[in-house]
Amino acid sequence: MADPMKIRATVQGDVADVRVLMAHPMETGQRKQGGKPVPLHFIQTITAQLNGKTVFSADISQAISRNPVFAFKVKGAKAGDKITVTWKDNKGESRTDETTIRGGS
Amino acid sequence: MRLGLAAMMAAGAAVLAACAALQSSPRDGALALMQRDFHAEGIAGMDRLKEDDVQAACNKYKDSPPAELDAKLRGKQYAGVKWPADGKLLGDWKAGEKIAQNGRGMTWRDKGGVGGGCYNCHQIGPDTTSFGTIGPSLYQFGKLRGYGTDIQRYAYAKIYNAKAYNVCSQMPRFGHVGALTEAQMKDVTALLMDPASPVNR
Amino acid sequence: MRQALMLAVAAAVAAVAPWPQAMAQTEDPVAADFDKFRAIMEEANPAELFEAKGEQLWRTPRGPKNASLEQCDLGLGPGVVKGAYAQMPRYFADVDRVMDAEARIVHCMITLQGFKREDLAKKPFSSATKTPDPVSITTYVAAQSAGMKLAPQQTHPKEKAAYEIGKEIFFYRAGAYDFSCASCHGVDGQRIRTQPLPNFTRPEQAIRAIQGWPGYRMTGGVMHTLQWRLNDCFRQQRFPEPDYASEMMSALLTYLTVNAQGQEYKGLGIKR
Amino acid sequence: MQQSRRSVVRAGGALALFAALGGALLRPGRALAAWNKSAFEAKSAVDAMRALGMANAEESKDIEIRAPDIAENGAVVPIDITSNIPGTTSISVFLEKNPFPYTGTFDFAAGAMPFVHLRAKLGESTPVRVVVAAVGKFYTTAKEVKVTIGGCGG
Repeated sequence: MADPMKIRATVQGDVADVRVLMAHPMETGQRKQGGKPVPLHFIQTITAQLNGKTVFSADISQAISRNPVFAFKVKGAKAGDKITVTWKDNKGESRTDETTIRGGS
Repeated sequence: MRLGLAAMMAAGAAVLAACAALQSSPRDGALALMQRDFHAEGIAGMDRLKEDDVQAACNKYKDSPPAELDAKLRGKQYAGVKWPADGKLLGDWKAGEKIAQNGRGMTWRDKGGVGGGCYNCHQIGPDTTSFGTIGPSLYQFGKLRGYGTDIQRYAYAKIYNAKAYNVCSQMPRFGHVGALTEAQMKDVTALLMDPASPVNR
Repeated sequence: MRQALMLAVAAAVAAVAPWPQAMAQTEDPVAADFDKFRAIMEEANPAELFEAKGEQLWRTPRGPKNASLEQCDLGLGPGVVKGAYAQMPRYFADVDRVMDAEARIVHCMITLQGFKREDLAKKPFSSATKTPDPVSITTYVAAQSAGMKLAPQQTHPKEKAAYEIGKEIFFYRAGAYDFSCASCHGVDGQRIRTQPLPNFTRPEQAIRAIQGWPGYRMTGGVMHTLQWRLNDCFRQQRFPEPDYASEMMSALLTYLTVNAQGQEYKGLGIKR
Repeated sequence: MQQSRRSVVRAGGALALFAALGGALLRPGRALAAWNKSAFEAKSAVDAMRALGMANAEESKDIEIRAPDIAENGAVVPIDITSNIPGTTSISVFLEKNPFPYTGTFDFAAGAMPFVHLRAKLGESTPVRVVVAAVGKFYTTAKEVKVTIGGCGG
């Protein structure tokens, strides 16, 4: 099973700054290991929800770096709100993690 | 059984090293530890940890040996330079540029005669901005010094064995250790000395 | 625009002065830009994924003895992780030698959990598909010293001896290319290709040997510790290969860390 | 500064409006909302943009791309994109010199601001082209990122 994501969400005013780290090899299909090509293996879609409502989604290619990092901003969020992130890859594997928005300093 | 013996020997060496580390000079301690805690890997054998006369002098005198020793060592290094049998010192500057760009050579998984890694330390051609500053700029090498045979010989010998001119130079001895072949050294000499080379444009 | 200007200036300098030594001394705008974007990336560093994994490995009973590492003494008492990394390498009486963090973690995995040294030393560095457990655990331990001042111990005679021996190793020229560590890291203001080379003999620059490790390396997208960093330096120094987590490595790490004494350790980094 | 903040606020307002109108309008050119295989497999940015229905994008100065002029390592190039175009619903990225230039589309809804930070692999020096979808129209700009040879360090 895929390793958990790390999601950090902090709110300043009413804007939440969300940063997501994903553990994924993002194989381009071009790399070789022991003389054999490593098959294409990459995250294709990402969805992020604020309290169950989709705010941010993405379709991506294998050109996103290994162990992907994304950041986005959501207006109208407050400390204690829930952020849920899901990714799915081209092999049908997926992972969902969530975090609670923390108040900014 | 054999493993047991090896383990005993290793333990013995460890005790020796530990004693050396505590009782003798830091240098002796370092030598004993390095002898014990390095292992041969790929083309890099344990013999590489042994100092030759040049390395020993530079280590002992912190890169500035006494004048007499310095001159003696330089002379010996210069005498070891093997000149091309056909008497020609300039090869193909285009091939030389490729050798200068290539930083591989003499590490664990390398094969001999791969690259010179010249750009790691030197500015050379005008088109490469990704160059190091450990050595001086070689841009316009021939243009500034002239294209005569004496300068050609200087360039070739310096690549072959930089220690022939400066005993504790940080530059490797490419010919002396067989990191570059004769043909490759001619090509790099051409990169610096051919009037048509971009270095001298 | 700024780039173009810099190139023009560089060209002009090169045209007038055949030996533009001065260039090495000036602040390199490309390097400054690298630092800026690296700092941006460190705000969300994939290294944190390995830190999380390392914490789990630290707490979970594992190995032939089915024990966790929570009784591992990193120098501040069994199980104390916070601040331990910033105070290593240090002398450990139970082994009667100086150990750096990773060497100590490997020691704990052997003594507490029953893992075998040869297994841990077989493939000690991360690949694209596998991150060895000691790497993740060292990442976790190091992260718990973020923001602290480096205070490697120098009270025990063996700690002092390790520093002196490490210094000898640092300056020892040998191998196919006559290099020592100091060939690249003993002079101010030099760079290899575009990469700046800090002078580790100076306290304010020596921190750059320690800072950012363990680090997430962009090349290959893998997690590496100082053990890997020194191993790869020796490879490029054209030396044979150093033994993983050996006393020799601890001695060299002692020299480097003591030189950086008192500097703040900022935690996990992102490396080229 | 002031103005760009105001336009962001306005963009937020427009977003809410479009959210009320329904999802289909939010994804002009991506109405089917499936991972667009033909766009992702296109070998040129132009072909990919055509497959996404974005070929007619017009140049805009209201899109900010923050990325290094020279990347320290092509394997991980950080890119920040902010759209100051009111009603922005998505940001698409094309790395023109990559074997498969189309790198992704980021959709914003229900209060998400038109900003994204991502990290991408650049095979060589390339223009980073961005296409913004806003109120049924497409806008574009690009920034060049150079990839060079580094040293051994780290």
